[in-house]
Amino acid sequence: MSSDPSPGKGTIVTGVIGDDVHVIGIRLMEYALRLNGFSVVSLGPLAQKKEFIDAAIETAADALFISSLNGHAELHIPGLRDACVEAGIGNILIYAGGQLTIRRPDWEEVRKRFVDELGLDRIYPPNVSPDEPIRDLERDIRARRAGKSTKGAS
Amino acid sequence: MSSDPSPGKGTIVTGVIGDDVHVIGIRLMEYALRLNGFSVVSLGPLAQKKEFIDAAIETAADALFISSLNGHAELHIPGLRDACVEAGIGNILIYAGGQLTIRRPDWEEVRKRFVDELGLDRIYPPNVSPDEPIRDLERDIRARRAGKSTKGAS
Amino acid sequence: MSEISAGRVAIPPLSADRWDDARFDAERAKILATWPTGADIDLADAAAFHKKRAPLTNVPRKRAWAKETGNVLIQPYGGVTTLAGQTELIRYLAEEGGADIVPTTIDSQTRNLKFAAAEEALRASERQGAELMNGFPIVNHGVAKTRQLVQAVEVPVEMRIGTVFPQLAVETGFAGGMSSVTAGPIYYTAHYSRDTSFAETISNWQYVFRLIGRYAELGVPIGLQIHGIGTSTPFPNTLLGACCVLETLMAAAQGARSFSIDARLMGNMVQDVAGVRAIREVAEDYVCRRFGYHDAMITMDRKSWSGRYPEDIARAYGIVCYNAFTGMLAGANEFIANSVQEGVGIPVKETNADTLKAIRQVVGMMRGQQAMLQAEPVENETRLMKLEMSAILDAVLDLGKGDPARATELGFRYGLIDIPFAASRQCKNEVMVARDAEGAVRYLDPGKIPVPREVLAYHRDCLDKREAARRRKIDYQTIVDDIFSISRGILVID
Amino acid sequence: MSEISAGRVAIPPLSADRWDDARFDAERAKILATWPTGADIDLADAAAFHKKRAPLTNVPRKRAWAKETGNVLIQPYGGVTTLAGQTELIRYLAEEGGADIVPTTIDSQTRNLKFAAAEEALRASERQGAELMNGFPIVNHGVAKTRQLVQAVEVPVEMRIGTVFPQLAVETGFAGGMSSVTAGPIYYTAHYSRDTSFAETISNWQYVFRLIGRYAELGVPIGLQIHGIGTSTPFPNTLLGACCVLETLMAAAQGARSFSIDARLMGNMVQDVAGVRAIREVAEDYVCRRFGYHDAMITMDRKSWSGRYPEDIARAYGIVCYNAFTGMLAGANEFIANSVQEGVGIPVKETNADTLKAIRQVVGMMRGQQAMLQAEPVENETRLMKLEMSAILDAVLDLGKGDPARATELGFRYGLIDIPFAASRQCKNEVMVARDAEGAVRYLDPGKIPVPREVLAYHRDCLDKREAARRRKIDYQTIVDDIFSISRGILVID
Ligand code: B12
Ligand code: B12
Repeated sequence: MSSDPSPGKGTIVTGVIGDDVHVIGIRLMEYALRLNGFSVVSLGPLAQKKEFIDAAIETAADALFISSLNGHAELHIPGLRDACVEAGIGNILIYAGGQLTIRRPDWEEVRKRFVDELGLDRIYPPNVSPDEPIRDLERDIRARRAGKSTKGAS
Repeated sequence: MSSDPSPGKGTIVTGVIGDDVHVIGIRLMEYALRLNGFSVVSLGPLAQKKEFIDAAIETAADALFISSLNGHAELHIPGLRDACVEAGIGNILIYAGGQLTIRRPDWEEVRKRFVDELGLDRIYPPNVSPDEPIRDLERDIRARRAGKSTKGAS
Repeated sequence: MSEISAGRVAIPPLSADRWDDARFDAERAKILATWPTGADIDLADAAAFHKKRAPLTNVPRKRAWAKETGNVLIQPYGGVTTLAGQTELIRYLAEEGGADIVPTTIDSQTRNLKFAAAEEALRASERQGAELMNGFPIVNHGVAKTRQLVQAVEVPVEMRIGTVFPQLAVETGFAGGMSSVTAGPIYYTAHYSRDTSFAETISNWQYVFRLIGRYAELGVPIGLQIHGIGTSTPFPNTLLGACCVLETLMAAAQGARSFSIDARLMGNMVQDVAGVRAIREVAEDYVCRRFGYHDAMITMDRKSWSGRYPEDIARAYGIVCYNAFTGMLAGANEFIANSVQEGVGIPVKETNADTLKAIRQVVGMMRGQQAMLQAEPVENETRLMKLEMSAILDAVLDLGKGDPARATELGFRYGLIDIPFAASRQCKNEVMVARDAEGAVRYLDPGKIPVPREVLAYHRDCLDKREAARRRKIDYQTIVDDIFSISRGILVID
Repeated sequence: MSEISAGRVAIPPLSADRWDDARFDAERAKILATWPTGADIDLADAAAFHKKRAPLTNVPRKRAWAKETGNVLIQPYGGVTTLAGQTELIRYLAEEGGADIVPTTIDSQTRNLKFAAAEEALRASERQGAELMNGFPIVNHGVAKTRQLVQAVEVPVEMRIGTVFPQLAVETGFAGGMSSVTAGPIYYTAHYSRDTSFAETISNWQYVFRLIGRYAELGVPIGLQIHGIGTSTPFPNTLLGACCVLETLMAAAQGARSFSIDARLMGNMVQDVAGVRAIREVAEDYVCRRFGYHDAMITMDRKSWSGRYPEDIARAYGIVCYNAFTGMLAGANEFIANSVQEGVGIPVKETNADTLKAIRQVVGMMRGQQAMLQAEPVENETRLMKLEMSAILDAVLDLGKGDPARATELGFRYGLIDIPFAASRQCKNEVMVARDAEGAVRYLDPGKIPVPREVLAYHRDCLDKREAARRRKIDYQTIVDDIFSISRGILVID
């Protein structure tokens, strides 16, 4: 677990969840986050729910960036929001990206499942370039700090 | 127009009908017919209805082998059976092969059109090997000579 | 006499000499009168129409541009009956398929001058909303509709017509804004006619070549794609090459100057690569030097296998990509692309466009890679790679005292073996690599890997060449680009 | 400590030495007890099961057969959750796709020893009739069901599992009749784990290698596909090669003898071809000679690009076919085939099978063509082709007194130019051609074409070689075969 100093723009805990080792995409994402002035706490592959939450509490993080490519997001992401609530960081931003399903159901269905039902803030399809989530993140953190909720977008 | 001597097994007029120049398939078919003891009267590509009929009368042919690949069979085959009837050889066997349609509708539809409606005896899909029509031909000629009609099969 | 001879005209004694204007004009009057739409054809007006359009909507200019810049062009086949259908088709091929030049294949009734029958089939198609013919009956559509078609896309249109009677169709095409046509007399006599003599076909095509000369005089370059000869069965490409030279010479004599010359895939790599190279050299020698057409522009297009295709589309992808591969090895300038539905029937536009994408992927991966044709680079690379592997193995086995398990653990611990982007914390992750200008992977920073000095120097040299070529350092963004480059279709994105 | 470490066992000091039986047996008892299905695993019974099956359902035997006969094998990827689903998948891949070896990819819960979670997901899949996991949870299925799976096809099954904890899954696979597994410790530590040490992974995989040794002692050969190392981004194949040697040495020490060694496509032809050749030579040198495993069988498999793929299937065909060409050029023995839906998600079986067909087409066209790697054959063929074209052109231009139009007409009239299977009566049709043993087109009978003596002698020689090789004259049936060969997927059908 490696962390950067400046928490000015925001601190983000990144990792690949569950039994997943696809690490390349999140490495590029981390690089882009740092380049944009964020502080990154990187868990790497095979990161468990508890590791995300512990790291977030320890670093007072603004957001979790969860990556999942291997098709098992459905086996590892349910319960994450509740666990955050239980741990007292229920309001933390949670973004997910990579390839959240096996095969490719309609994106709106995927969004419904992960955002509406499982309580994530935003999710992204596989071919997203890092700029888009970073723009959203800046906006969301600003809104949070100004006291507004953002859930449900993207 | 080149013709072979021995009419014993039967005499077949071959050609590619209408505005079509695809000659390779019918050349292989002719070769196989000769190999199997038939006498072949070859018209080659761009052969018109009248050429088929004239050649058939002149050589007292048992069958016409009409090839069409370029997708224009529908523009050239209608009326062929009637023209044969008019010319007094209404009973001649007519086989067609190659690629009788543009694109690939259901084969049963194609058969209905060319056999049931247009009065051909037999038609074959593009990937047919020469053996199959030759076997049918031997049977049909035998039946004809024995006085039976065969129309509608294959 | 068969019906298809209806349009024949008397033939003066055979010669390649340039037609005099009187002969051409007299002939022209007869040709334009063979079908009512001929009356709408006016040369001056046509030239003006061509000149109004953007330079790269012109086939010869596009081919010249590609040759200069090292771009490889891709052109599909395609022709349907109605204007609406053909417009939709070429737009789709250009926009979705990324075709560099779009085709308009003419139907075989038109090729055989059966304009009345074509008219009937065209009207029936329009009535039924179906495409009943095997191509676009351009004479029946006429000039105005052809211009509508041509203006629907921003890429140039080449007319594709295998016939011994090309005159009126080609007049309509050129007046309608098409700027190239497939030729010529040898191929079309041999494979698209039965009784027509060479003398007659040559005369009919000399008309077309002279028409191109007229356009040239008016400042409009018009191209030819030269077929030579060739069955759709295995045959020697030398016969095709020899006939291409003859056709090109006959066309040049009348004033044509832009030639895209065919070479065809037969299947044997050595022969197919040699074919493109040999035909190019012989054509340039005879046309530009021996016959003195110094200003003739010759490019080579590779036609795919033109015999029977499998009905299976997946297997057809194999053929199509194999053609792209050997064509690229040979340095072809353009691909004329049979679709992967060639063995099935006239392709649907989606599949036709997909075929172009597969070819584009191979072209993108091979652009700039020509070294394969020489044995030396492969031998050299093999030698360097063996040298490097032995150096790494000897170093780590040494560290592990000959035990490969200990060698592994210690090798990674000290970074003698290392890899970028590992998931594991057991890897140092100090090594950095990047592609060189030809896409070969080179060490940017070997970290602690004991890469022999000679190998490292060679790698550095290759990377320097890339940096010099693009005038930009290789940085993290370059590494990211190199990760995505294959999925984006170009091995080195610079 | 994270949940995935649950299955860890104590690790003796690291060494490549062969485990003694006591260590293996003690370890084995612990492994088999980690999940209930382990109780069904019995070595003697497993060996008997393997021996009852046909020889070519065994991976090492199939690879040896292919190497001897010059056949190139093709293996897809593929694993779904349920027995019914996986059975349908491998049957389809074997029967429709023509796969030579079929895969069973294991899911990532199993790879990380989360058998309880896997059980839940498996049961949910069976209940819902859906395939919810990213592979086949083999431990939960157990031996009996794995045997049902393996018996569903007549081709061998290779287990594909990227993990640092392979023991129980591999035990189940081998007892269930699978006869090869993808390995090993270096690759899987680097890319499939985060905190696991090399020492631990090596020990876990030594267990597998020793298990293979045990099977060997019982007369059952079991194979390994060796990955070495490599990210899924561009990296030097030399690193992969060096690590393959280390993994192979570690496996050989425990008694394994059949190795299919990876080389991966990076995109640059020279480097990719050199890669396969260099790795083969270095591996043979170290494994068979320096370390003395003379009886080890080494074959090379080419893995396709393993980084990001385009989502566009047509473009992915381009990558897949490009991999097949360069692999064939390099002399690969086997292709491990990412599907053209790699960039989309786990492929549907139809598309997976289609991918194999495209590769098979390229393999079929290139079989026996290796000459491309040397410059000389291409140079020679180019020279002969130029010679021939000049001879034809000079002869006909002479006949036509320098006029290309007259040259054309007279050339064909006298048969100095001629072509087989012309539609036109203007062509003499006296020339006959056939493919030689490598598929190059040669004159069987030049008719009256003035082919230079040197060229003709060379052609005759090439054809003689084909006749000698197949011990049969080239006749009309051969010409017919040569016409259909490409559409049937093999350039020379003999
Ligand atoms: C490389 C690769 C591997 C490598 C991974 C190496 C490593 N340690 O990283 C290896 C070989 C180890 C591997 C293994 C497996 N893989 Co894999 N793999 C791939 C592959 C080819 C490319 C992935 C990649 O690196 N992409 C490039 C990166 C840069 O893109 P990215 O990850 O999408 O990230 C971008 C964005 O998505 C975004 N992003 C990513 N995460 C996040 C998170 C947030 C919050 C945000 C905002 C954005 C974001 O940022 C990046 C910016 O560009 C894909 C197929 C493909 N896509 O082409 C399959 C694929 C992902 N793998 C797959 C599978 C099934 C597996 C295996 C189970 C079995 C197998 N096939 O071998 C194992 C699983 C092992 C495990 N325990 O997880 C499947 C997943 C199926 C599905 N979801 O439907 C795929 C799609 C292949 C397929 N078609 O079957 N794989
Ligand atoms: C070679 C070829 C050509 C050559 C023909 C050379 C020549 N003179 O013979 C050339 C280049 C000239 C050509 C031109 C055209 N072609 Co073309 N051509 C082909 C191609 C690639 C192969 C045909 C072939 O030779 N097959 C091999 C032979 C041995 O097989 P076969 O003909 O099917 O014959 C076998 C059986 O069918 C059977 N058989 C054949 N006839 C008969 C008759 C009877 C009675 C029986 C019992 C059996 C039988 O015997 C053979 C035994 O094995 C096909 C696509 C494909 N199939 O792969 C397109 C194809 C036939 N052509 C097509 C078209 C449209 C054209 C053109 C209009 C335009 C163009 N694309 O250039 C022009 C038409 C010119 C004209 N006026 O007709 C289309 C037809 C579309 C459709 N029907 O839906 C096809 C399918 C290509 C495509 N996918 O678009 N073509």
